[in-house]
Amino acid sequence: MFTYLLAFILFAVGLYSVINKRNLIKIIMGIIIMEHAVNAFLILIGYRLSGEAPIIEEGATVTEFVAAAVDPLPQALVITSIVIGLGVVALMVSLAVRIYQHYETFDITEIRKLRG
Amino acid sequence: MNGMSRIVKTVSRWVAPFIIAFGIYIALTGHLTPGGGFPGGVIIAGCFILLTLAYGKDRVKKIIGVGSAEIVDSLASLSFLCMGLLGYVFGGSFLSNFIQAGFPGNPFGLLSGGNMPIINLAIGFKVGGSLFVVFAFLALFRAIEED
Amino acid sequence: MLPLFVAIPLGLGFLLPLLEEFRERSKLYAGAMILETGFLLALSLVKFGDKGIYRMGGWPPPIGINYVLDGLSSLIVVVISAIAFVTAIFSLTYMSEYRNLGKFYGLFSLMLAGMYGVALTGDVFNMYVYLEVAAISSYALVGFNRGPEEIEASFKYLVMGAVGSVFILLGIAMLYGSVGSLNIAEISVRVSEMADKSFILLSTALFIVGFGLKAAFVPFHSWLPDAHSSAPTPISAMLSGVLIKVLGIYALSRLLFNGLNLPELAPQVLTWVGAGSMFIGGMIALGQKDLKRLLAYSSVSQMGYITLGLGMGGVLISQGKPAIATLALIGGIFHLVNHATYKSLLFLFSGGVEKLYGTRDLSEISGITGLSPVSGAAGTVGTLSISGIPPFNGFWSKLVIVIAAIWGEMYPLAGIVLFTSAITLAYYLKVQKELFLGEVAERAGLPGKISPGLYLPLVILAICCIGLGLLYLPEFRGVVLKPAALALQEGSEYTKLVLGL
Amino acid sequence: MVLIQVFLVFTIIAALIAVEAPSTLSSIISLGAVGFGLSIAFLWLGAPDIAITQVVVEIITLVILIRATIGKGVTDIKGNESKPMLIGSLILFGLGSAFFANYLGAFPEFGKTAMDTFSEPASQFYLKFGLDKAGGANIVNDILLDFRAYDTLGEATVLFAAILGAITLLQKKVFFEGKGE
Repeated sequence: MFTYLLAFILFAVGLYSVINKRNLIKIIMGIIIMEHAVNAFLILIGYRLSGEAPIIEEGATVTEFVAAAVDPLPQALVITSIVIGLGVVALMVSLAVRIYQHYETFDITEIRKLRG
Repeated sequence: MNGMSRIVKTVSRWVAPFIIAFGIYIALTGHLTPGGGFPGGVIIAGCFILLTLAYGKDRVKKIIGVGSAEIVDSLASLSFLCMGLLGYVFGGSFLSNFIQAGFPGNPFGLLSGGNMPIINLAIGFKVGGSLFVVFAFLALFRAIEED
Repeated sequence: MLPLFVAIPLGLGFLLPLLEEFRERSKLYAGAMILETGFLLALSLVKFGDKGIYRMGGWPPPIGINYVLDGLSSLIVVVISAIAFVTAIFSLTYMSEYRNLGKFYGLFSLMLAGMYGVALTGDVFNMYVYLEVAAISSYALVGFNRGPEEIEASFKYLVMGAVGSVFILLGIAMLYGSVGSLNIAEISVRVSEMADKSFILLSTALFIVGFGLKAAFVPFHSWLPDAHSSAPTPISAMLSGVLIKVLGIYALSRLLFNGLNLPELAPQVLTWVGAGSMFIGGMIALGQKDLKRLLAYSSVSQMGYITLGLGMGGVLISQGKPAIATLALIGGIFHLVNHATYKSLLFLFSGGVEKLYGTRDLSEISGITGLSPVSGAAGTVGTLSISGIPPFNGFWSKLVIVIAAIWGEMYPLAGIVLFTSAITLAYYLKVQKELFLGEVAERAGLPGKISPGLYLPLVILAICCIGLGLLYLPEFRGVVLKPAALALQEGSEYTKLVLGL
Repeated sequence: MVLIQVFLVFTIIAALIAVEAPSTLSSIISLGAVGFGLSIAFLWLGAPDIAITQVVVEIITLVILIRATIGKGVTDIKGNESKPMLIGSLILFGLGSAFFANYLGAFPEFGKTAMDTFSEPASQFYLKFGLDKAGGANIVNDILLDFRAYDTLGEATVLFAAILGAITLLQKKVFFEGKGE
């Protein structure tokens, strides 16, 4: 139970960074940290004590494999969510670069002032 | 900006084929060993990015060209969709594994997963192409500010 | 036939940017878009009546992903296709001066595919993935003009959307942790068997926050006015008309009503959030100068009506008054359909006005009926129906919500609804007075006439605004709106349809 | 089990450094530490697929982030948002964690997956019939490419839409020839 709490602390750090930071890049990093936290939580949910990776070797019998393997479904979800996170990061960085070209700063409070 | 020092250029020139081979290996044997389309594609994109960083944008643009990477990206996505539609036509429902239903390969062989290796390869090319395109545009975009 | 709703927009979305590599500028892209949305509209109308599921890849529901076509999703699919078709026709002429149209229509088509994916799916994580597809395409489309303001608005929209998505994913992770399944029907079966429901309350709170960010409920609405006013007009019509509804309130109500079997606090929270956003959205809209910002704030307030209707339905179900609950749900869904029509009409109209006058500032533009009578008339229909004048559709859906509030003995809610309708009437009369009836304000160097391509869609939507008023009559309501309301109300019907229990 | 907790604590510390570091570059580097720490934790959690994907995606994220910030007259913006925002978010955190704390008891205890608590979950089916129904030995990719291939189609579309959006925003060409803009 304590391990889940660690994942939520990581999530809280990311949320804190998104809300409180003035630097655009720190806001982007906040969202990346939150994505990492949720992925970690998903994998922790699917972990079976001393479970092994859900890949069948050549000789292994299926019943013994099923008893030992870790839950594969959250892992499939996490691969999808990691690549979604990568797509969102690519979009955010290209927007931040564009903003820097227009406003010459990454500071969100300045941008609000300049935007009027 | 004509790339980094000579040492970096030669090292990256030697390492590049191994990285690409490793990327294709990860993408192709996705259904047997850990890995799959996504990490394989990202590794291939990483190799191209390494070459772009080492040799500078203009050299690499001549060899690969950003337009062709976009075309690879769209074509690979279209082929994934066509695999789905083929499943719709042959296997009865959208995205069904009709090759596996038809003639399943031997369980641990390379061609064992029906249309899984094909989809893996399509995703690998798609992710590789699209990430390289984004990096090229980011690098290109920054270049304008400097000159 | 069902996967065609997602396959065709995806195919076009991948194809159009590819074609743009070869043929830089052509009407091909807009034409392909109109053909595609026309075909999908026809398909959605054909598919309107029936119920059923579609197994993806042939796998039975708890194993694979499945589509669910019941009263509510078929209605939502029709609304998406209709608004997309009209917007595509409008964008044929409006976007003709832009380049990069292949990418624009590619992203437009992917957004469409994402919305269809969310509307039809019966799987929680799949709903999250297609919600991301629609959201990411709309982030890029909002920043399409690449001006300083558009980019900043798109960045703010992206940050708040990404935070919303992370909350939704955390909610899904918690749900999977406690229930062990991703299929909405199987979740509702397992939730009903569960004794300790505290984990479900946690994921409900996360869903309400996450989908609240997507649907611009009041505490999270600050991105909407910037995003909807700086997006190109056809996109802001799609965003306000359909996207915030399908991604926000439809997905949330599908999860809460069908998935989590209405956890105790959820409908009350939904009702009060709806009332709050209705009231505050209306008040802010009163003081707006810019036409599109006024429409955007009025979207926030109208979304409040829909959330109020659905939330009230949930409260009445838990209070054990099914008849009034159905009426409240019908009110919410009816208002969703109406708002889609007249809000996209008004946004497309504001695009025409902007092209005509070159500015959106209400104080500088007036006497539009003098310059272009048809679009003036269509705009008047739009403003009258949004402010709830009797013959038009806005009045009937607000009437249903007020009746449901009174019969359900929730008099403060009925009071808020009436008061907000008065505010809405006030700020649209302001628009009416300045924009339509004033003397013609000449603007040098502007086309001075709205071309047919721009006001034809307005006329179509105006006819819908008048026609949809008929839905209030019992026999039409029974066919169209009642099955949609019952789809939400009877969870057991949903599980029987999907799992065949 | 303790090893996993050690790695998670390491990632939390790295995340805190990333958030509070004055210079942008050093905060990006510690963000990389968060990602790599997590991927090692994934190895111990029996998820080799995710570890590979996480490492590689982390490299690309770092490269893109550094590329966007290098040489921009390094923007070390100190200090947080305005005071009211800070106080508002602290209250928000307080409320959230309070609401959260009283449900801590209901967490499924670590190490017992949802597969064991319920009768015949989908993941048992994947593990049992993954090899002969879908044909692949790697069950995670079986799920990704066969049982839930529709998810992966959406996934590929998300990346395609994000990259298409990024290209549209980064393009040099003039977008609008008409008047007004």
